[in-house]
Amino acid sequence: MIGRIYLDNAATTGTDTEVLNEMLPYFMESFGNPSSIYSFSRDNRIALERSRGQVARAINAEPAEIYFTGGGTESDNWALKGAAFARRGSRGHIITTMIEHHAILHSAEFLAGMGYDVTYLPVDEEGRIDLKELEGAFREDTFLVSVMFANNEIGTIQPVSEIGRLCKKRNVLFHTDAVQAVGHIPIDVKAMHIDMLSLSAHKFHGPKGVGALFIRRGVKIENFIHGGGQEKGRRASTENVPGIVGLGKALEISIQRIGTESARQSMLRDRLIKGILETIPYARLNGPGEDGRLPNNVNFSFIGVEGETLILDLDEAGISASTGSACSSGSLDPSHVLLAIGLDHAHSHGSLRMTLGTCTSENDIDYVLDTLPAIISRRREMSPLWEDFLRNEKKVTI
Amino acid sequence: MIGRIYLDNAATTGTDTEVLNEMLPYFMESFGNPSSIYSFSRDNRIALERSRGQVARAINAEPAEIYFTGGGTESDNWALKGAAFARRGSRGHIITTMIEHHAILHSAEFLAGMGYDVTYLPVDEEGRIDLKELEGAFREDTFLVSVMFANNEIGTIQPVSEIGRLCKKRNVLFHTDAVQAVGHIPIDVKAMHIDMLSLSAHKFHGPKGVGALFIRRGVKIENFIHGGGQEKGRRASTENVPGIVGLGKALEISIQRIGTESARQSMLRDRLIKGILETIPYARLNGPGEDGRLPNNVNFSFIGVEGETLILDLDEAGISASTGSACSSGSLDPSHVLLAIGLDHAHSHGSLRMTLGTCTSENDIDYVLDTLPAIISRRREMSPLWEDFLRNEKKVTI
Amino acid sequence: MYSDKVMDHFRNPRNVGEIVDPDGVGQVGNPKCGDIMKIYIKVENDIIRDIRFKTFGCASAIASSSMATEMVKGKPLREAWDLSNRAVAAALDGLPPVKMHCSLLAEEAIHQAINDYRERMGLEPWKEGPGHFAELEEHGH
Amino acid sequence: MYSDKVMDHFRNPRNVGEIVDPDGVGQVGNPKCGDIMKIYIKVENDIIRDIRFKTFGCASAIASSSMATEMVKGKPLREAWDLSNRAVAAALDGLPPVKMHCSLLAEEAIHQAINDYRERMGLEPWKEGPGHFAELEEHGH
Ligand SMILES: Cc1ncc(COP(=O)(O)O)c(C=O)c1O
Ligand SMILES: Cc1ncc(COP(=O)(O)O)c(C=O)c1O
Repeated sequence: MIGRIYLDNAATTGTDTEVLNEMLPYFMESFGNPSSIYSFSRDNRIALERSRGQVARAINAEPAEIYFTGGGTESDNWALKGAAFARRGSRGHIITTMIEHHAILHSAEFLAGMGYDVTYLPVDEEGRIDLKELEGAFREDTFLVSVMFANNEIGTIQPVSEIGRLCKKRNVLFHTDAVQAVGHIPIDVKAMHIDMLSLSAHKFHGPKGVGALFIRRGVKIENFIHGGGQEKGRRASTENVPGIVGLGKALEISIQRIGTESARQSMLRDRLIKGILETIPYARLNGPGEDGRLPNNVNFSFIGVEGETLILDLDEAGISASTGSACSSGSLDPSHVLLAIGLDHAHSHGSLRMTLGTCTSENDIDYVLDTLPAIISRRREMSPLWEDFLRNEKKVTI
Repeated sequence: MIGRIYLDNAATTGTDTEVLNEMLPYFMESFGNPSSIYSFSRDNRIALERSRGQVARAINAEPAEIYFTGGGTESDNWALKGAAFARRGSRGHIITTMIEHHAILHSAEFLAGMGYDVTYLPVDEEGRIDLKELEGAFREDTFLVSVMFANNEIGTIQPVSEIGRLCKKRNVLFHTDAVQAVGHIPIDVKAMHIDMLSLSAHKFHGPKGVGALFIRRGVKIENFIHGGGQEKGRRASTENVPGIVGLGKALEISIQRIGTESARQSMLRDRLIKGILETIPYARLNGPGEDGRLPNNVNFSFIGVEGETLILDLDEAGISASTGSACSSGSLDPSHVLLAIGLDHAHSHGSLRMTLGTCTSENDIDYVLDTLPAIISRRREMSPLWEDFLRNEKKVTI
Repeated sequence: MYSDKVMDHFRNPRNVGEIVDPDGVGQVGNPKCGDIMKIYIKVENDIIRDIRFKTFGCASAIASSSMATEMVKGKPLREAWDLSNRAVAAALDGLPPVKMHCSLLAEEAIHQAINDYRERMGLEPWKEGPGHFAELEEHGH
Repeated sequence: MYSDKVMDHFRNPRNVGEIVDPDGVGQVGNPKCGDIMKIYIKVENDIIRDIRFKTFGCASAIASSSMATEMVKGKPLREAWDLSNRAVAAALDGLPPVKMHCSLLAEEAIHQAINDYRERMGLEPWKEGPGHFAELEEHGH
């Protein structure tokens, strides 16, 4: 084993050295409040606007359409609740999907509790929504469609442009949670008719605790964090200047290398997928094959093996990976995403997500392929579920 | 002039070297998602809990009662909206004051727009609420009282213990925005019967973009940022580990020196106040005299001089100060706090806030006292308002 | 998250496997909960001479199975029956609150295996809850 | 936030002061808005020979006063009347959007001073808005 192999880049990433170096001056030297009018804060204001430009360029938006937040979750909350509360007295209807991140699902549930109607679109076995279903779900009072750009567990990329077109035709706001996509695959909010887009810095080697919401010019949503006049009066609180600077820089770097990195990671991803399918019997790939999948996402279910045991066994072998989504790892529920793509509970409990990153090498992949099969077979041998499964398989194949 | 004299510590402070050094390992080395179960994230989980302990000790709370947020504004929003939305269908009544920070005022206005009733208590000429008024404001359906611990503009400290006692007697939740008080003056949430308390790291030499809400055990409020299961399921989003580590460390350091620093700053504050009153005619001290005022706060109005011109003239002289609150400095409105303590518009537009910090020296104060009188008199000389004021004064005094 | 004891029993579980010709078998849990535990026992003179398990589940489920089997091996059936899930968790230096149900699974699986044995012997199965103490008392006197 | 030109005129305002025996005076604004501007003019042959101001207000109010007085000094009254707040702002290399009203104040103060002069002269005051152009045209031909 050569050091630790970190294959949980969808959970979080480390901050790039270059990014951290850009941030450092704003902690101690240039620490002024950007809202202050004295010259000491001028550098900070400039730094804020530079970052806004970097973010805007990355998704083909205008700088004035970028609002910094405290992370992807806040951006998601703002988009949903902001659109809902902008309607004041009248409730209305939101369309989203069954495989959204909890930041969307729990915000939607909160709104449902307040009297809004929510439709959760189902997905096919690869995790994609059906555009026909979306069309059928629109109602007179539908004011918002929120469909994630790419799924955090199984990497499925949604037909975002087509969704955007349908929403535009109906004059319905289209929000996309692009936390897993930004910096990893190309995004163009203009061409894709996106009205709002959430992103989070720590998913592309920026710092934790800072994100952004793109709000197309002219889109009126209620503020979410009320208070001072920061961010043109739309998002209050003293600006996290080092964090915002880090976000912009990290995104700029990611966009510079997006072509080479997505090609490189796709190649490693496919090597890992192929290797697992070849060496581990009854390995089930979750999410799409090569097409329409995030370049860095690999997700398998190994019938008979529970996810947490896998993570801990891999951890002992020096590999960091995850099962389900990171934030639900403390919970007992199987992944709602895996259930939505039609897995039974046995398979849902046995998922392994490995998400590659800029530091992942071919050697890392080979090491995983050397290590994983033995772990799976050892745990299967002590699993009554595997015993039952094999017995049934034999019955079926006889 | 010896370097820059920073007298805007109530707007924000720089991050301590010691604090930044504690944060650094969590950007690049120990960057794992604390919710992940592999060993790589263990250090992060420990660091989070250490910080929680540091914060709890600083205000005499239990670690389990501390929830990390994205800043003081978010904490304020959460407290108000969380308490309001926890009531589900039934609206109800909130009591707050006319001199709260906009984070409270605009959250209250948002709730008022949703059908909640809000009473804004007036304050006396020093900025203190009247406990009798508070008692009289309680209604059957009052569920929350939110009164700031100390005011950010004029430094007035409220009778928090007495407010706590009144709320406890009536079984009404008591929230206090202690963003300006934490780390500066002693706070004991148990002795003071505080149910919820907001704080923000960058006001005591911690990083920007991170804060906390103390929620007494047993207090049920609705979540504000919905999503993953972080912070025991009460505040979602991947934890900002470096920020949280910085918050805890900065607060620990502040509490260690709170006695000496508050004595030292009070002394400098009084020297500055006395010096201004002696050298500048018609200088009006806003907020209380020595007692019941934050150790670091000085606030004056100079009739005939507009605030922004003062800030810019002082800036040219190497002094960073502010007028009104930092976040409203882009706006044209006079300070709502100064109007609430009974100033006329002319005085409200001419306020100067100087807030001292751990780096403020006696030399700094002397330099300000050497510099300020000439600035005031030059601007007054070109002010038609000063001309009118003098004319009326003469009439009155004849 | 987990104690060293839990990790030790998870990584090197004791008594894993099957007994070819068991005197009693118990299986509890289902894929929906994410935990399945199967326990085989060999009984001689009302004493558990051998015990094996297979477990599908998280680390604490596996560690609880391992620890529970260690604790009842060589013990009289009535003592084994009395093994509480709290005792198993305590022997593991504690389990996270959300994982306490895993230790309960071990307790239940042992009960099932014992009652399976009793039924095969033509004996009345013991009852869950305080009820069974009465019978144990009788036996004891 | 402010251009160098604004800062220059704020720090070293031109034409500050009073005229002891003015031909016209204009004062606009009030403490409530946070801006008061007072302008004194000395007129010879319909030409502004001297102009002075006093301003209470923010940096852009002071800079606008300074720039506006520079721009109308030595100019015929009708040209001075035509000075728009946009021209003042442009000459200052722009003002922040929230501060544009400050330049309007300068325009208004000059208009008041001119009309104060005209009234003292027994002339019809000029009117705000496009209306006054008609009269100017008449003068022109
Ligand atoms: C798809 C998706 N949305 C939202 C989030 C929330 O982002 P954050 O944890 O930065 O708030 C995440 C990651 O946790 C995510 O993967
Ligand atoms: C009293 C008070 N409350 C709330 C806040 C908001 O804190 P933050 O800017 O960290 O969100 C501030 C400072 O800006 C404040 O002084």
